[in-house]
Amino acid sequence: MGFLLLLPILFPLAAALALCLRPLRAQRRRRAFTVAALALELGLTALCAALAGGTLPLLPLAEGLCVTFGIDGLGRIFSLLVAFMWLLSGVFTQEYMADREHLGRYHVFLFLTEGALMCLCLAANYLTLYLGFELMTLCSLPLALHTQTGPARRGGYKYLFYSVFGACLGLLGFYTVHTYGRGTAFAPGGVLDPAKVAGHEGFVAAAAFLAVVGFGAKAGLFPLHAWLPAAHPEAPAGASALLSGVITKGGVLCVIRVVYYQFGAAFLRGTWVQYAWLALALVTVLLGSMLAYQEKLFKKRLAYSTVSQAAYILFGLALLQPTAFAGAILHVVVHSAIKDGLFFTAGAVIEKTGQTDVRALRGVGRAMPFTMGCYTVLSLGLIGIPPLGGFASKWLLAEGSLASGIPVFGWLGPAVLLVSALLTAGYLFPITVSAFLPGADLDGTSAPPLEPGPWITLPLAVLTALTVLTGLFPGPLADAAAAIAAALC
Amino acid sequence: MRFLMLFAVLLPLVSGAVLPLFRFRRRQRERYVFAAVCAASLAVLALLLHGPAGTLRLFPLTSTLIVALRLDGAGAVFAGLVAFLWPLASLYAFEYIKHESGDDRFFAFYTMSYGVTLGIAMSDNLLTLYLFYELLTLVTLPLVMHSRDVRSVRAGMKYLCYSIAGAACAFLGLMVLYTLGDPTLRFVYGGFLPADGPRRTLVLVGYLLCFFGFGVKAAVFPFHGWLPAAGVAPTPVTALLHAVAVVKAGVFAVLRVTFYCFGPAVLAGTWAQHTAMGFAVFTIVFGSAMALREPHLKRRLAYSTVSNLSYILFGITLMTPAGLAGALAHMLFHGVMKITLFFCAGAIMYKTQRQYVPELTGLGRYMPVTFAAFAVGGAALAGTPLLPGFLSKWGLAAAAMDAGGTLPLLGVAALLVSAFLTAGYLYAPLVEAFFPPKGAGEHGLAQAHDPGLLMKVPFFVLMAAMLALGVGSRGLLALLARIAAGRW
Amino acid sequence: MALVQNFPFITIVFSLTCGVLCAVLPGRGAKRLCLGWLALTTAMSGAVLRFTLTTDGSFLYRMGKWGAPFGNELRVGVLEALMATAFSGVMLLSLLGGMRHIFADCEPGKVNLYFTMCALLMSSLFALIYTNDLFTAYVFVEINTIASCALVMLRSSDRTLVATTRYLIMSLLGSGLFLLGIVTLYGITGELLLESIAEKVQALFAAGQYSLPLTVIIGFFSVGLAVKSALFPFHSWLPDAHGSATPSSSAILSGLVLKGYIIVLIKIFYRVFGLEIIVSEQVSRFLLLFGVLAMLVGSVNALRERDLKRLLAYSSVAQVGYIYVGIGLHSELGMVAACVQILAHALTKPMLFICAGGFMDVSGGHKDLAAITGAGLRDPLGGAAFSVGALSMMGIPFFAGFVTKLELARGALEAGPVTLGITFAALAVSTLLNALYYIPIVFNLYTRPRDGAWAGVRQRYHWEYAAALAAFIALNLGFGMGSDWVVGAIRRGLALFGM
Amino acid sequence: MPGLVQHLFTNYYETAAVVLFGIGFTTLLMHRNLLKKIIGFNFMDSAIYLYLASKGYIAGRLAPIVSGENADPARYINPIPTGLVLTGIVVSVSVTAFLLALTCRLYDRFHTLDIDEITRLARKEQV
Repeated sequence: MGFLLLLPILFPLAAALALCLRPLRAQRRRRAFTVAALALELGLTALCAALAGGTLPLLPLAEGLCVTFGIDGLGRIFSLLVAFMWLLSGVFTQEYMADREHLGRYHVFLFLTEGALMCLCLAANYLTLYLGFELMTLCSLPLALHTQTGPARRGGYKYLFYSVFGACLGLLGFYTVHTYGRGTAFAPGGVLDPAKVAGHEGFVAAAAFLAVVGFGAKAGLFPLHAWLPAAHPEAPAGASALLSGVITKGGVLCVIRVVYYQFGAAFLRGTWVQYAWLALALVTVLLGSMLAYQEKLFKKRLAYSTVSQAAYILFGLALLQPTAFAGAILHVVVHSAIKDGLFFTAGAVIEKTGQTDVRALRGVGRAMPFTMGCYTVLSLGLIGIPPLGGFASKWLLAEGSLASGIPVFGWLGPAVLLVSALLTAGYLFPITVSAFLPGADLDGTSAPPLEPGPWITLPLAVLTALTVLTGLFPGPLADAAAAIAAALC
Repeated sequence: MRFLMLFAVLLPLVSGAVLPLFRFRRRQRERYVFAAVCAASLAVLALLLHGPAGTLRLFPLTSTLIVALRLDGAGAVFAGLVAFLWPLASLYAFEYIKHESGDDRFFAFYTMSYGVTLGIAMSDNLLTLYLFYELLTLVTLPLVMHSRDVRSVRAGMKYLCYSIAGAACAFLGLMVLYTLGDPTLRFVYGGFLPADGPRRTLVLVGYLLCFFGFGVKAAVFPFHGWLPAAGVAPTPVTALLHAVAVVKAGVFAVLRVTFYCFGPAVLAGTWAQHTAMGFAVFTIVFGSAMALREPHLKRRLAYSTVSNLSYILFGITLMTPAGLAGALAHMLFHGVMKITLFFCAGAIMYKTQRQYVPELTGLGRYMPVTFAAFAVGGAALAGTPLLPGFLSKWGLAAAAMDAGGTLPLLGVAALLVSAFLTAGYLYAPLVEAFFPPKGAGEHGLAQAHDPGLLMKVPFFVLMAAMLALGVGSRGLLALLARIAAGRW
Repeated sequence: MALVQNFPFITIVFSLTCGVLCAVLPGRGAKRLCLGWLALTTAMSGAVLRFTLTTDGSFLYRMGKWGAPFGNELRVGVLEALMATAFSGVMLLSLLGGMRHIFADCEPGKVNLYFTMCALLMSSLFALIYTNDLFTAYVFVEINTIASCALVMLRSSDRTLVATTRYLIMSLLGSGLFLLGIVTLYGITGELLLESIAEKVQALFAAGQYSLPLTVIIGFFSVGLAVKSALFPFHSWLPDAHGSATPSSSAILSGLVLKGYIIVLIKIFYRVFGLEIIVSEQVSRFLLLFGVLAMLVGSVNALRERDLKRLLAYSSVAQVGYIYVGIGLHSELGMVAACVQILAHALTKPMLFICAGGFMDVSGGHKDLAAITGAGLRDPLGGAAFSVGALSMMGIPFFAGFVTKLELARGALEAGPVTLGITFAALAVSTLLNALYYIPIVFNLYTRPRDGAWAGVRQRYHWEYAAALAAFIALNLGFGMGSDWVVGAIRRGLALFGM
Repeated sequence: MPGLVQHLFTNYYETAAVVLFGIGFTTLLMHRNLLKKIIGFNFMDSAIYLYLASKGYIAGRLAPIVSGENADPARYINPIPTGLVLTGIVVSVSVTAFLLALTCRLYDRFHTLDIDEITRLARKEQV
């Protein structure tokens, strides 16, 4: 059933092509087409996840270079996540961007980016992964650039160059694995050939580190995080949600693939690479939180939050420990849902009130009770209040950290996570407070109701529900992740 | 079959030389030139399909030095590349050159340089190569100086100065080979110098003379200055000669000297190899960095060429078959990619008179085909998978990693840095064109549109070629690997 | 003694006679006589060359039947015959090519004197080539000087007057030093025949006697002949003289006269002192050094020159430098290179001067570079010949200049690292400089003048001009492609010198 | 030192020749006046002829024109140096004549005998 793998990848491309050839100018028709196509894509992905197996060598480019697709547990989780989030974002966009310019272009690249991400999720070797990564950058760039304002263009350039630079570092990892490994197909436990590596351990380790840093750039890993707060907030909210919520996870997936399926956890465990990585991740966690705390622009604050939260995931991965790995995977899903939701709310609020500064949001809760209600639930989830989504994942991360037995980082990690959680509360919760409890001096009685329509509230509700559900029943997902982790660590 | 080589070399040479005698009108001249170019290309095609044909001895200069033609694997790669691109560039030139004067002279030399380039590709020995190499300088000089204004004359003199100085140095290296090696200078895979011969220092100095001498045309670092300056030539010239024929001739000559004259056995591991490779590695980064800070589009592309040529030189100086295979691949692919980019730059200049990157703002919507080609070419050059640039860079990097050692690894680092910079200097114009700042003035854009059919056809062909090469060059790469191992 | 063996003597003596006859004939008659005689000498020298090649040896010809040690002798070997053939052929072609200018430039009624001087010059060149004793050498050096000065002067203008004066004074200095060298050598050895001197000098050298005087003598010869052959730094007279004379004169002076002196120098070095002494006296170092400097200085000056003929003259300074570098390499290969360059330059430079004359015809008599713009289009044959000459000067394969470069580099590769480095660097730089001033000229020749000047002017070809240029082109290409034969002949000739 | 002086006086021909040559050579080189140059040139040549003539004569030998029973070359003086001197004189006379003729014409044209001045004038005229 190998060809099934191609469906989720090619279908969005076909949709994009169709939109290119026949731009749907009428809002209704475009809306129907987009939602139907994204839903169908979700269905195809589910079909693929359920039925497909094995690998599909598609394009042999050269000796030892073949574009190959395949699916495993990790691929299933990520591809479903992507398709699902895309559908929600697509729905959200229909109302949010109803009267913006260049909508046709936006949709074309929305589909293209989905295809690229699917390619990334279903990659079965390093080449395909790299291909997906590059395509993801190039296709999502127009989304980030969409508004074409000065800050958006600056952010877009930053995004482009950081991503390309990261990709170059990733490419070095590719060259290294190709030279010192038994091929570059993904295999749990890595493919390095000890006989070839012997004598070049230092170089290979350095290449692995650089690859982690490079792909980590996409997930906002310090020191290549600066693009994220510049680019994400400037995109339309639907795109920011995807950039922050999903595309950063593309970087995470690359890191997982490279570390666990190429270099191998065993090769890196206990080396300076692991420690440096841990250190970078923890620094990013703290840095992101603190920057978010002092940031006044709503969407930018969320972007810094993404820096911090994605670093949680990278921290979990860096521990090279099964429990932490499971926690990381769980956090991938949870953070995706929450950050998407948060950006949706931010988009809705900014769209309706025109305010971008968090200090201007006093009393918004009265005008948009449902939206801000969702916001409250989502931020509680991100802080990690049980029984919401963030709690379980952070718990697993902390547990794994303590169990890993890594000196210093083993206990420093949970401490940092705790501090960061407090900071998260510090930068998310005041918004809720001032939104619902603006204080006596604000006359909120005359505020007109600004609640957005169903195209916005529905995805928001779904995401909030998902946050609650993952918090209540983390079991299946955590078990699946643990099963994957067992083979890797 | 052997005489077909002579035919392919002589036909463009002669038909170019006699072109001014006919006093053609424009249409007639176009037909004439295109017929000559296509006939030569078909001859090359026939030769390629037929495979290696023996040596065709033309004139003996002395009892040992003989001007002779032979097509072997490496030559076939170069000849094939040139034969593919020349007809396309001619089509492009027909339209482009309409608004410049002196068409007869232009097309005469344009056609002649085709023959000379094929001569370089089909040289049987170093003397023949040297002869055609010198001729190439002479027949391309009028093309560089085509517009006759102060800038182009100065650029032409610069070009002449660099090229002749380079050829003079290369000649001295040739003499070292002549004296210490085989006085026939006939190319033999693996070289014809004894590995443990006398006067090693002289041999190595001779190699460096050849490397830098021929390297002048390949724009290796201290001798790159002429290439950006030569961008004042009409775009078909810049595109074809300064992205493909001339510069690749330099690279090809270095290849011949390294692998077919001195031989890796003599050079590998010596300070000469390290020096050559060091300069190549430096040029890779240097060229890209210069391209990034150059606002003039054609000069930016020229600096990009500087960088990319050194990719090839780097592959050659690795002195392993894998490195050579990578170099050959990049030679082919870079030719296709860079000519596309230059054609785009030319089309923009032709239609809008805009030459600087910041001036491209918003043009993407008005010239979609041009910028689509630019996008594909740019992505390919930046090394996006599924496009050809990725494959050749991969081949080079893999060869370097296999070779190991500090300098090759530095080279890999340089490749990566350069890839990053490439993305920087090629994507930036695209962003400018497609995503202009909001509210940017669009005056003067309304009449900008894609060029005519003659210029569009090359765009489509080249885009298709890039996509095809990107995904379907497995057989080609295997063939190049065979050639690089000396088995063709 | 075969009839052929008398030819060298006949060419010398009858050239003199021919000169005398020309003086009494009217212009046209003198021209016919001179040209006819030159054709005949070319054929005769060719016959001698054939003879020496087939017998593979050299022979002596005693003038006046006096035996050694008193007599005046001619010595004829492959090299001498080759040079004689080439020189008389080039002389013939140079005269043919510039014939129209000769008749235009000379004062009416004095044209026959021009041919007189040519005949005398030819006679002296033959003598310098064939001579086997210093006495003959001296006599004909002087004849050569006077004849060539007269050739410059016969184009009557102020400029040529001044140029001739300077030329003559420099030449006199040179011949004075040369004569001093002869005399001092005679004072030590008491001999004038080359072989006899050589024997004595070898003995003295072996015994370690008179080493300082010998060095001084070598210095006299070198400097004296260097002045006359315009080696840097004694070249200042040359651009004036060659630049202002009529094209044929410039061609002959640049192509042949300079070389005549160098041949004498080679003879003295080889046949009197022998390479060993020359090497041990470090003379070759100086020659190499000044040769290299000449290559560079000549070219740099040419690069700055805007007058075509003066530019060509400066180029001659550079080309003479090549010859001295070849000699300075002090090896057989170096000497071969020097001889090759003598021939190659003799075939190339006269052609360029004749072309310059042709360009002046179609550019209103002007010879500065700006004025000759487009001259190649108005005079296609001249343009073609000039292009061939320029390519040859750059050393492109197929052309004569390439052979020089090839042989010179081969010679250099046998030398020590320092010499090798200097020679290689000089070769590279000089090639570049040559290209830098010749290629723009060629380019200029084929550029249509912007102001439409000389539109409609075409060269009115006379068979003499056309034939001369065609022959020059053919010879240049022939030399470039058939260099094996020439180099082989030179090598055999040098072997006969007693290498 | 006394030995050197003695040498100089013994070979008085040679000494005189060297002194004369020096005078002539410097005059030819240093003076700008054409006439003085010509005189210097004649000095120089004369010095050489003097030297050569003194060298060419071997005391006690026969002149080569004497023929008869003493035909052994070893008893003759080599006639070539003498011939050389004679030729040289002829040459120098003709060259002097040539130079004088040139000088006349230059003087007619430029009204000066200073060679540098003449060169300057000629160049100026050209421009």
